[in-house]
Amino acid sequence: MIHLDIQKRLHGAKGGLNLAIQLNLQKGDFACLYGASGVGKTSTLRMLAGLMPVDQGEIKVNHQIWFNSTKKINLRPQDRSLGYVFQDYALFPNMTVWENLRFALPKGASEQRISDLIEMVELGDLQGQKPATLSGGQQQRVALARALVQQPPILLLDEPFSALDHGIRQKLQDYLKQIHQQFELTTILVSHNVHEITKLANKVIVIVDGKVTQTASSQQVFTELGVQQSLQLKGEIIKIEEKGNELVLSIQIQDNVIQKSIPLKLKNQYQLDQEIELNGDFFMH
Amino acid sequence: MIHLDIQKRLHGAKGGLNLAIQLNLQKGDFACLYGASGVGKTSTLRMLAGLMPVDQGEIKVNHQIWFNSTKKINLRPQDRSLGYVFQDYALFPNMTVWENLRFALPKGASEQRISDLIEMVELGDLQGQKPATLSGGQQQRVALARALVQQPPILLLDEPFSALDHGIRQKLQDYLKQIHQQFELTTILVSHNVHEITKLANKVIVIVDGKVTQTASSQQVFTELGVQQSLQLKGEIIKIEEKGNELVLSIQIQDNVIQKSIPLKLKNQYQLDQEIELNGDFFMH
Amino acid sequence: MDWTPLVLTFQLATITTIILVLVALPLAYWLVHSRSYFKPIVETLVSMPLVLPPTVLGFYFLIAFSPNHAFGQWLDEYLGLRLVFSFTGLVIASVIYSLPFMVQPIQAGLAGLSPSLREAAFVLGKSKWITLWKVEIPNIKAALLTGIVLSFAHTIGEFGVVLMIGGNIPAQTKVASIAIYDEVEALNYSAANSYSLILFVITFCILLMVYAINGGYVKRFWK
Amino acid sequence: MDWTPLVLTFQLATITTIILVLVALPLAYWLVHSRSYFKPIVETLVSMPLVLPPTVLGFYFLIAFSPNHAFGQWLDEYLGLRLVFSFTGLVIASVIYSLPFMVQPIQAGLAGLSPSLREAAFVLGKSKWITLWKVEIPNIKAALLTGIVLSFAHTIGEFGVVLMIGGNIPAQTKVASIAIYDEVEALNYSAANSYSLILFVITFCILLMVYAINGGYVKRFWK
Amino acid sequence: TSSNNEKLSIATSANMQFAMEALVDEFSEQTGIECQLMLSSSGKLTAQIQEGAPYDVFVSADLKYPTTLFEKNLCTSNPRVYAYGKLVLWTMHPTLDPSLAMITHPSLRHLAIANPKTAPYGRAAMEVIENMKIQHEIMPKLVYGESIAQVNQFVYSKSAEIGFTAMAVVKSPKMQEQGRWLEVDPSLYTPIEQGVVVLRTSTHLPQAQQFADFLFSTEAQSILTKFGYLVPSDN
Ligand SMILES: Nc1ncnc2c1ncn2[C@@H]1O[C@H](COP(=O)(O)OP(=O)(O)OP(=O)(O)O)[C@@H](O)[C@H]1O
Ligand SMILES: Nc1ncnc2c1ncn2[C@@H]1O[C@H](COP(=O)(O)OP(=O)(O)OP(=O)(O)O)[C@@H](O)[C@H]1O
Ligand SMILES: [Mg+2]
Ligand SMILES: [Mg+2]
Repeated sequence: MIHLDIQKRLHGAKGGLNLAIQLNLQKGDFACLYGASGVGKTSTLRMLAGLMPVDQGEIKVNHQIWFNSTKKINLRPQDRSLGYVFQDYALFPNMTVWENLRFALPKGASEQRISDLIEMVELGDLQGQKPATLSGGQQQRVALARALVQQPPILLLDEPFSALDHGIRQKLQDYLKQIHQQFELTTILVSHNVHEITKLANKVIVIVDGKVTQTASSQQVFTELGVQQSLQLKGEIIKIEEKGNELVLSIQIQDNVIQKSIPLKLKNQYQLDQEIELNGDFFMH
Repeated sequence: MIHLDIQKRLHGAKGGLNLAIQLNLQKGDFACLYGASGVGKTSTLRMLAGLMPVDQGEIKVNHQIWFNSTKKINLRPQDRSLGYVFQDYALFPNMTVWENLRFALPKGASEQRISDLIEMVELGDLQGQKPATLSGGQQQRVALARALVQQPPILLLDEPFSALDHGIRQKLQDYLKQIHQQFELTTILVSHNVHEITKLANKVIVIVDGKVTQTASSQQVFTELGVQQSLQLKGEIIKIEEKGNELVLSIQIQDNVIQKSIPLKLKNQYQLDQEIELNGDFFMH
Repeated sequence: MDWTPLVLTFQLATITTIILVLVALPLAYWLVHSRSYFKPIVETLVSMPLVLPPTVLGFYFLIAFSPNHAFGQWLDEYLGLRLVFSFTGLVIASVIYSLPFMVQPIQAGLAGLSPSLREAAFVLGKSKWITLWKVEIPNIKAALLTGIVLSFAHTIGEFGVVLMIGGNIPAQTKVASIAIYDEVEALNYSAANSYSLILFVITFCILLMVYAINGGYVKRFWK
Repeated sequence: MDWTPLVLTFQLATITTIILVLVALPLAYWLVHSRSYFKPIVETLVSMPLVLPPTVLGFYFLIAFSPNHAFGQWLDEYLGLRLVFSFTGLVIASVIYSLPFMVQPIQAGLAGLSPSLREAAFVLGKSKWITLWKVEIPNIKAALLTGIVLSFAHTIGEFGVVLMIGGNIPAQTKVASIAIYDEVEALNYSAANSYSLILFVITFCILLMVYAINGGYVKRFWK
Repeated sequence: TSSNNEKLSIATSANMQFAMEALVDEFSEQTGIECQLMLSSSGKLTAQIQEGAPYDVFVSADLKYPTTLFEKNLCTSNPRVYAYGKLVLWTMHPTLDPSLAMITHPSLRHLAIANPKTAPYGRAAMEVIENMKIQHEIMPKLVYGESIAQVNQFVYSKSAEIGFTAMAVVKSPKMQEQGRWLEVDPSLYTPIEQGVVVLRTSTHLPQAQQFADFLFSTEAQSILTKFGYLVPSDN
């Protein structure tokens, strides 16, 4: 669905940087651009969105040519219908949270969608605030919600969860995963978080020094990079305590003891010495 | 060294937010503010730095009163000598990277310090660039370097590594830890990354709904929160391969097999079936 | 005291300012985004009406607009417009003369905006015009206000061009500035003073209101 | 052709503009950061010189500066300053008259800056002045340029105030705009035209250079 | 500068410029006294003189302004009338033949006169209109110049088809061959008296007085006549 083969000359930390990126994504792909800081991830998204001039090459989406340097075709950003979460958010300072989302709403669409999104990103009572008085993470969530208002077929997400705490990050990752599948979106995510990538992406594109060095599943990529993304570990319950209306389990994994709180009503699912499976979500914050 | 007891009324996601923070830090402390997005971490740093008006309370540093609402004392930010990495970087757009750091240099100090810092944050060839053309992570590194130029006794770091990849993040964490000890700094870090906190901070201050609910070591805090910060796992080497000038170890941990590349020259330290200790650094990216 | 000149003055200033906003916005927008080699030339030309003494500029207008010269004749024959000695002529002359006061602040304001705002709006599929209208203009309110106040005040005090092209016709082109000038020339200082004072007070009130609302002082007061 | 009026004009415009920058910067700074109730009043007052016809304003200056009245007498006796019919007087009058053209764009520019720039400089221990000078001003270059160009051009074309307070004394207060006026009065339209043309061309070149350098066109050309 | 202070400063109405230049040349030749002209409108010059402008002689195109100055005790003596202005009807339109009858013709859209409130030629033109009892027809056509100079610009640019101006204008070297003009019957308006005063604050009182007296010499009066003024001896 997305075929991209572009070249661009940029400044790099070790002199000039020749960005030369090839991407081939299918409809429904959830791809992740993975690479060191300054390697050209944001620039790639910006060129795909038509915000940065491309030196040379071609961008084709759904058999439509968006950009071609020899044929001198260059679609305006307005005509490339995609959702984009900017790394620096780029919220409109003159509009409240609600208005920022309202501005993105296509004609005729119901405002219910806005309320739902505001609820989802947990900004209910802040919807009347201007971005300037929001916290960093709150601004990031507005940026995400705004990009989703149009329900675009292609989503570009530039480190959309970097300023969020574990709880809301998990929740929004789950939501993103769900709408990605539900609406069969094609999504490109930039992230430095291996766990996040493993959870969300079916394709990881590794960029080194401006070139794509590897395109594979996250499992494969991270294994080769020597990065373990999601351990499936077994532990043993060695203590069960009641604290208020919570149940605190102490679990031993090898020499480590960790504690986990669960709702009291799940009490009868756990017992001492029981073996229990713990996945990465559990360990990593 | 830092005694802070302040109150401030803010907007919260569930109506008004009454921020009421007490902090007591000793010289040499490396404290971390930990809490969900929008809980008041940045606001606390801003009030400590004198950038946000405090409603009520007192801030005392080194027996000097910086702020006292009843005595109507309020030191200007200029007189509070501290280094601050802003969550939104706040670089000077009119100055190059080098000039941003030069601006921070105290009179009479050697410019060598600037070159060293630029080297440390790996921005050598970009020092003549204006911030607008830097990548997100590059901007963040400039912000960190700029805050360190003055070698201030107190460091306020608002998610200073959030936009960085694993490699440079590790390196800068190590560097930060080193100068923190070397110059006996007092540092307050805001971070959502449990691993980072565990590695750096000796005190974690948990903020919930604008109030400090817990102050303890990271080990204690995260155990109680049910967050495992740094597993110490044992695995077994099941395969050793040579790839170019690297050695690739396949290691089994319970049912998981992970791979890790190490320099070839360490070859004789590893052998098949050897038990090997793996710490958190290894798992988390 | 004859109030017609005052009424005429505020009519002229208001109409001129409105037209200026409409003309200056697209012009300033072009100046900000163009990479053309003509750009500095147009930028310079916009400021040039300021450089000539108003009476001289007025004289050139007079010649250009006069039905006996090519342009004025064309206007007269094809559009039925006689710009000399008419209110319409005053408006056009004032617009040209005050153009730099509106264009330049708006241009500076637009140039100072972060490009990411435009980009974000474009990605959301918004046209340049909607982006300008809904995103860019609301974020350069201070600059726009500067342009409006400068143009408005300048049109009120403007005198040389207006006198030349308007012909000082009562109830048609005799604005307050000319009335005051007449009184000063006639050594009628007390009459000039009262005119000036009234002009001053009314304008002061208008601008004070604008600034107070803009600065949020009115809101603060009612709170 | 007598060149003295032209030289005098550019001297006057340059000196006036320099003084205006020095006066307007602190004033604009105060206007941006003050929360005082006087602020909208001062803002309004700054624009007010525009509202009065230049000759009338000149007339008030004449009276204020004249040694026959209290203020002028005080200036004369205690400072030995005679402002009427002198170049110094022209400069002072021009500064006051062009004040809004400098103050308002700078104010709008400063107001549009992100507060985090100031904050970052403050945290680095920099005083308000250093912050203004090294951080804020370099980031409002477009607005500052607007102020400079408007004031400069306006002082060149300014005429009413100058004629009234300067008294048309050759080589002292007879600036180009007045020389042109003289020629027009003398029905010497061709001489007036040549004066205007020269004034126009010189100013055009100056401004074109300013805009071309500012827009990076010169750099582009040499590259 | 010092050279300016040595010269005799003569403040004069801008529309007197040509005649004054010729007069000053003649005067300098006769006496060796150098002069410089300060041109402005009579109203502005009067305001400036009241505030201490460094002028020696004020040669007005009117009597009202010198009289005001005299009443404020700023002159050495009563204003003296050195000439009378003559009113003419002037047009640049090649097809128009200026006459008092034609100004009411409907095809004529604009008639320029100087501001009657401030300019003596404007007041005289108004008197002509009133004496002919054509105010009602003519009022809607009137456009007012700030001074005679502006009337000239209106006529010269053909913005106004015709206008009342001074004979000195149409006889000036620049306008001699331009357009056509008609002298207005002097009985239709009160004479336009032009007065001269020597200013009390003058630093060159003897020379100033000498210049004022010179205006009444035969040489001066013939120059004035040549430039289109009526001189007192003609009466
Ligand atoms: N100037 C302000 N006026 C009123 N409320 C504000 C202001 N600045 C921030 N807030 C609100 O105060 C709360 C705390 O903001 P703060 O920036 O301190 O959060 P934070 O803990 O740093 O969050 P994050 O992790 O998302 O950066 C938020 O709900 C925010 O909307
Ligand atoms: N407009 C520009 N002109 C020239 N060079 C640029 C421009 N914008 C960015 N660069 C440079 O291009 C390189 C890639 O930048 P980019 O923003 O794409 O990096 P990134 O991969 O997104 O990094 P990060 O993870 O730090 O956000 C960087 O070295 C940057 O300095
Ligand atoms: Mg990036
Ligand atoms: Mg924050």
